[in-house]
Amino acid sequence: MVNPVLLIAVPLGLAFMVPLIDSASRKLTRFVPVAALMFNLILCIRLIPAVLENPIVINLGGFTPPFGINLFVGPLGLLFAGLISLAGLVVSIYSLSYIKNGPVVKYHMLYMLLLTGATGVVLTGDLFNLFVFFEILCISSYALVAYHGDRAGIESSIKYLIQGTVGSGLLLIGIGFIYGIFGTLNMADIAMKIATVEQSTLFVPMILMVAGLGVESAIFPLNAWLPDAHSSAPSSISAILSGIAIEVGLYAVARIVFTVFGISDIYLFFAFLGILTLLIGEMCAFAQSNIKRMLAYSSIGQIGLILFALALATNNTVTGGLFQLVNHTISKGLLFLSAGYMIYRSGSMEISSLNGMGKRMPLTSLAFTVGAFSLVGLPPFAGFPGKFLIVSGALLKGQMVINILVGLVLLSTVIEGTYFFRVIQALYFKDGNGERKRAPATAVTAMITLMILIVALGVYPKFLADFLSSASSDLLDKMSYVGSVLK
Amino acid sequence: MHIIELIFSPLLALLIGVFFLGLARKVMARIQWRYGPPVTQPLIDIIRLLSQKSASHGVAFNIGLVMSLAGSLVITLFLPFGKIAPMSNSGGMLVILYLMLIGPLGMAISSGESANPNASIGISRKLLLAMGYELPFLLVVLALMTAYNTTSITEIVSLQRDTGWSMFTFPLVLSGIAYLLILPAMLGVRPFEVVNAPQEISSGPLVEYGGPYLALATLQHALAFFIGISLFVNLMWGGAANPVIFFLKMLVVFFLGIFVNAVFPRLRIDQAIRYLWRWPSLIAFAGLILVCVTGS
Amino acid sequence: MRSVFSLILLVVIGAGVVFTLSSIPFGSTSSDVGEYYIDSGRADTGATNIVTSVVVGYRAFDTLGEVTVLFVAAIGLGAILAAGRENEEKKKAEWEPASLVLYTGCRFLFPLILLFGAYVFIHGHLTPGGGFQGGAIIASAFLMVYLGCRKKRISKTWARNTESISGLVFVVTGLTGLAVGGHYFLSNFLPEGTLNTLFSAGIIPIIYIAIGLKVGSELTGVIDDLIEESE
Amino acid sequence: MSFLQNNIYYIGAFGLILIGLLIVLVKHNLIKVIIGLSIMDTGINLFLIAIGYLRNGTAPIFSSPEVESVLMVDPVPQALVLTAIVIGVAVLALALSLAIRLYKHFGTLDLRKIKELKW
Amino acid sequence: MTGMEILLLVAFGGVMLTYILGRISSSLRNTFAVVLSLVLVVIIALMYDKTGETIFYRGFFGIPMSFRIDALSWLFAMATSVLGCLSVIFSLSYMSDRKNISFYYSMLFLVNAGMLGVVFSGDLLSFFIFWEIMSWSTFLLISFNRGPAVAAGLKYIIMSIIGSMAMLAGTISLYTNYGTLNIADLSHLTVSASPGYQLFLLIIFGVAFGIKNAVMPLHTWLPDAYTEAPSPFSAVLSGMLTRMGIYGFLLIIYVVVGAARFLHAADSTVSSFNYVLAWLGAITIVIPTFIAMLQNDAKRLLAWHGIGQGGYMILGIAFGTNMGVAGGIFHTLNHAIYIVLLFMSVAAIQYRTGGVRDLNSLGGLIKKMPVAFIGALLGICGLIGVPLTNGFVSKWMIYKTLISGRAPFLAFAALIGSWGTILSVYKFLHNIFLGQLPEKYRDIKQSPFNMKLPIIVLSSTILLFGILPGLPLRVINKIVVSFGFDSLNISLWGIVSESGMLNTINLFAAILAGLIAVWLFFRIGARTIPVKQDDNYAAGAAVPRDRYSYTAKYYDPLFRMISPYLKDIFNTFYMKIADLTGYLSNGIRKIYTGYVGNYVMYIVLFISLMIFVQMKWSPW
Repeated sequence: MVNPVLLIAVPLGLAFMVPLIDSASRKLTRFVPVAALMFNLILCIRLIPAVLENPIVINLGGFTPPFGINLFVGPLGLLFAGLISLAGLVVSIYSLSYIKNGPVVKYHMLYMLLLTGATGVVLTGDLFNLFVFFEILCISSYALVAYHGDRAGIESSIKYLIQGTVGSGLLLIGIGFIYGIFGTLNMADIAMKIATVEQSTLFVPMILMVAGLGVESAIFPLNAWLPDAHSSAPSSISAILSGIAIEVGLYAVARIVFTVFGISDIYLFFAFLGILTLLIGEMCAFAQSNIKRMLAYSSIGQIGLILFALALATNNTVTGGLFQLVNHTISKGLLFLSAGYMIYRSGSMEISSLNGMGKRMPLTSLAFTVGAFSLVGLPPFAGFPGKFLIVSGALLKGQMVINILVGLVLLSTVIEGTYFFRVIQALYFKDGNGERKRAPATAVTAMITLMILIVALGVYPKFLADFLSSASSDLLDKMSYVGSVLK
Repeated sequence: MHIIELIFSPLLALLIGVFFLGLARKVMARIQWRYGPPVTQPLIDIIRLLSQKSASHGVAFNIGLVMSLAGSLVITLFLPFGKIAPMSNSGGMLVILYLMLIGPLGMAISSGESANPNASIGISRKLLLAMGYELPFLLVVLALMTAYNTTSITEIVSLQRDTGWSMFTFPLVLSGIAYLLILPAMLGVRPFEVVNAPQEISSGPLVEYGGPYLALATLQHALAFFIGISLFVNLMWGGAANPVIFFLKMLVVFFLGIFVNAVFPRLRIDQAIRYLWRWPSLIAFAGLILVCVTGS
Repeated sequence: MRSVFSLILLVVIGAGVVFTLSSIPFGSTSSDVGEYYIDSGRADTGATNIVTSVVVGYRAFDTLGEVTVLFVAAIGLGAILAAGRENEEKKKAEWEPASLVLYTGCRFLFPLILLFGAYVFIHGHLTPGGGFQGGAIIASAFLMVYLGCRKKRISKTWARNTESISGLVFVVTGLTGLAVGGHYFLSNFLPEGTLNTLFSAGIIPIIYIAIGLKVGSELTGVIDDLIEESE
Repeated sequence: MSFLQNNIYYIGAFGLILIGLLIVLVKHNLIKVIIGLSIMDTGINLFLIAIGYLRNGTAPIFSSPEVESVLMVDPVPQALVLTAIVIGVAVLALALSLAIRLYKHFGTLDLRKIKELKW
Repeated sequence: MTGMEILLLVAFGGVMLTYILGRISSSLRNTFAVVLSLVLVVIIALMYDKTGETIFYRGFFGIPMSFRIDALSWLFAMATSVLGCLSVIFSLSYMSDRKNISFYYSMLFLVNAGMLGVVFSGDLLSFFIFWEIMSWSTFLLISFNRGPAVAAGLKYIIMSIIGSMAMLAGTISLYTNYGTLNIADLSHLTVSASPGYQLFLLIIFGVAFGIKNAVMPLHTWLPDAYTEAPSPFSAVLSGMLTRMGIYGFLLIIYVVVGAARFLHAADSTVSSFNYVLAWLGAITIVIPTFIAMLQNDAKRLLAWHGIGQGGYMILGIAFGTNMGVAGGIFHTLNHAIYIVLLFMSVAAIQYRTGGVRDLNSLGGLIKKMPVAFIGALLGICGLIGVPLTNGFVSKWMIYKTLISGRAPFLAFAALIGSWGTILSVYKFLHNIFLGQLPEKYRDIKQSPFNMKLPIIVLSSTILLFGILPGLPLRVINKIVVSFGFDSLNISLWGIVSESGMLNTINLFAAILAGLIAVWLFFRIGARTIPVKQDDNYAAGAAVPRDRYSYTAKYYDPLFRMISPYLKDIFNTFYMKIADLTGYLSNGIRKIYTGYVGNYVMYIVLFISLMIFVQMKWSPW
């Protein structure tokens, strides 16, 4: 059985080799990320059957868990690793033709390292190791946001860096506290020992860690960097940031809150925080005129919805949350990719400049429409099953306050529908000038794969639903996690 | 016997209608201290008009007028004239209400076709006036139907035989008064004559009618007159066992209408609507509430 | 107004921290993981410097991540500076040459610092210090040369190649550990040798040398980029 | 007095962290903010070391076989600090390069003036 | 593969095929479109009087999605497919000069397929899915001809999303409470539901279907949508699509909540819901009809009438007697027929006069387009409910229920609504067809054959159903029986009910005899000379030609009295809400001030707030 650690080691090795490959032949470097991610994707798919029985625990360096670092590859971890490699692959194919000027070699290295960091965060079972991979993810996204080197890119990158550094500082203080209290860094070990310590002392470390990770996962008060970063980064990067980076941040928050701490009476607070993020994200997106900024705010909204679903902590809602997460990665990625080429053709990011794009770039506009419909949750597309599961799970809980929150979720869908349909109308039903020119082949293949995925998920959600329910049970019940790591 | 009734009741209605027109002109003249034309004058006019040539404005001009007269004729089949009520079992009060709108609609279409500005203005006045008196009239009819809990007019007539004229039975008094107040408008007599008074814009819808068209129009007017009175008598004054008494009651109502016609000046169309929608409607509305409260 | 408000916030955070710290008495924490490392550190990894055994032995995966962070930072820095550079013209600033005393002083000290740096990361598993510290010393040597004699410049490709080769060495040793050793990534497949001798503690010195070279060349590259930018 | 004495390291560490945060919150100049961030980093590193410190313990190095291990300091925080320092350096380098580029674009380092991307 | 699955497959397959064929050649696509719609009509016709349910898909989390056919769904499906077919035939020439027509046809078939899906769905999940597909494809069609249509489309899609979200909440709450979404099972399970829950269900679904059927407070999207949509589609939209709301109401009140059993129980919540719904229906009849009078745009006038007539259907359905429900359903069918006819005649005129639909600038078209005139005449007679037209029979049934159900005030609202219809609809007919023919329309030609065909077909059905109402009533009677009411005493010529009956054959005979008699009487008069249109008597003054339009401000005396009361307050209210959200969202986005110090302040604030709360009250 292939060792999952290759998921991290191989892309890392390839990243280190890129300068050598580059000195050998200039053309080849563009295809290294595609190869690495293809390898990752195939490896993930091969691992699915093994992981479904029981999670794989890898002890690095041969030392048993509390003393060495271990990788925990459960259904949840594999879901995220698979999602990262899939989205990463599609976006790397897209950026073959999208990224032409500027230090291209460095772009591909940073891109691969960002995805490796994300895979690392998702698979690791050690708290400090999570921090290190989290740092790789953050630093490479700081650099990639500033890739264009224009005024907006540099400004948003410095703001993102300052907030990110404060966040990771807080995270490190939290880890310090945890180590001080429990003397160990292994998540399963801490999870086991959590009951020995009185709950009130655990509150400050948890808040510090959640705040640290929350900065990256765009929870409400901490997500001020996201609109600037996603709107001024190159579109392929904002697709990755929106599609993967914030989801991985949310995974880390969920893992910390559910598995490591597992204090169940704080979940309601996170539900409220999720709804707050959702409403603020949707309201801000409603008032935007810049297309990428609007998509960034809608990412904040969707993250709020996923956080709300995860915070309800029943198997049904968490499955719905994960389904919505997968749908968000795919359709938001598709939206950013199609928006990328539309902006490239129309010159400006204003929605008014996208008028008449339906005629000039029919396939890209179709991709945008499919992505928008799926994100709003219209039936034949992937968004509908996700929303259906979340709402049915939430109503199953039966509490009155949860029903009100569900009402707010549905209300925000209306707002979301409004601003997405406004853009679709601009694409198809407003006349714009400019000649008809299709997006290049690689971009079109990327968009078509995503579209097929969206429709497949929308029409037949069952094959993903079983995998997701095992992933949600992996997240929720602490005992099986601790048992399988410290057996 | 049923067939004979079917054929003769419209003719009878036409006859009485024309007689009423002639009588009206005779009584008006008498009130104004002059002799006035003989009672059979409208009949003579109709025969004269039929012989004159006249301009036609196209197919709809003809069909519209024919349709309106046919509609009015059909209504007479449904209205019980004393005991004679040929078709009242195949459609009740609702059918009559709806048949009553075929007349004005046909007239409107044909005069609309004549492309004469005065005709168009005339039709809008006619429809507005209809709208005016329709509101209280519907309230009255609904009060009646709810009070007697039936939509068939012959039942209303037969029920009135034992409970007395509905004008004077307790819950329907208000409706009776309201009906009285709107009767001149329904008959198109003086205070509400603005629609086809000759002095107004060359008699409104009838401006383009000459010869046979004018004949049909006068017949239609006569029939409308007859229907208005007979409906009032049936609903409010308990109809009659035999046609003769029914005719006498109609005469009384007719004289009432003519006296009102002789005395009042002509109201402008918005004054008419404002009048119709103020007091008669309030009374009719109160009547309906009264019926609902007491009846249920 | 703003400073007063932020002061209040920080005071509240301070209070929270103090409340939590009350459960972590200073100077007497008993971390069982720490004791285990001290007792069996030498036996498991063969290194006498227990910190090195933790850094490169037990938590070698962390260090791999650590090296990648530095690698990312170096490339990020290069990307940001390069992105801005080509869209404005190249002007060569004229620097007056350094004085003779400074020039010869630097030339004399340079090899000595390099030697000291090499010593530090080669004896990482015996004496305090290790790959990162040695690399920093090497970079300081280059910095001294830059400051001392202005025109000297290391070749760009050399720095980049050592960087990637040493990174590869690290990853490859990890992978061979996976293939050869007890089927674990970064496991110590070489014999530990006798304690306190140079060639002991299995793959730890190899990794630390690779790290030392990598960190040295990376930091030099960073310094080089920054200086090139400031011209 | 004994509270101050035996917790001086914690007070020192968190003093640095809070001062670093205060600088980031209050100061407008980008360089000062970056300095604030690095102060916060050093504070965190000091805090991590303080966590692992044993009263008058020695460095965990067995330079000669007979050094007994009873008074050795916990090695794990030191490994963490090693990594934390390197991360601090990496972020610092990146921040400074961004500062250079920022000055080239905006002509100023006053963050109050660098507010083009808002709302 | 039961008939329904084949039907849905053909319908949805047709959508793709039309688009592809459209790419190849337009004539191929046109023939294919007509053939496809005819095939649909035939398939549905073959499924007459079949009931049954087949599960066709379990892929959605294992929830069985099934098709169900019974009398109700057959009737609606038949009406949808026939009207769809007629509008396709009609739009062959109407849309021939437009751009991207294949998109129009594929969307038309998508809407048609969506409606068939909605009507045949056997469980609430597939009902919702087809409902959504129908809604957003309508959105694409409404905003099809750009310009102001975009704003109308946006307003439509916002309100329809609100409706869908309400329905989604209702569907899922049913799923969570009862574990199944199958309509047949639900109707047994919901009987045991608490009155409060039943009321909640009725209100939630009532909002969703109320928006679609434009019941008074939720109607504001309809006037813009009908006027801005391409005319053949606004015919389909007004005819069948909006009446899916009625289908929904029927489904919810009589099938899911199964009200027929205990409708008139004293305390049951359903009867209070129906009572409120009836009053809403009454208001929906009166106010929109009088607003229609004020309109100067032909399609907008018809749109307001669409809302008004919707009120009759709601009134019929909400009044839970067998006659009432039958009247409501029959009126839905009749309304579909004559509103489509009216929209088609307006479209025919638009086609010839180059898109003019302003009532004040048309006139005298009867000579140039007699077929359109006949269609319009019969359409408005149906709309008014002139005896011998289908509208009359269904209105008569609704009045009968209201009066015998002792609700005179509702009957009053309905009757006054009819009179308001007469005035506004006559204005519509007069301003377009009668009166002076303007100079510029001197030489316009007849409408082409494929526009005349649907108009003739629909006009004849109006008369056919008016004279022989037994044909449709037999099917409707089956529906009423399937709801649990006792069946009506229907015969070919009308209805016998305890308080008065309707015999349309006698009525027809009487009117025919009357017509012939008067025609003969007229013929014996002197010959009449046809004369040109401007040769008419003006008391000496010359009738000015083409210089002023005497159709403007047609009912001015009445307008001055009632127009202050007829401003659409709901529309202004919703617009205010929209501005409010815009203003609020503009305020909220100011949180992100741009200054990085504030952003770090938010992080520190978040942490200190949490710590403060924890230290003070320690809720955890």
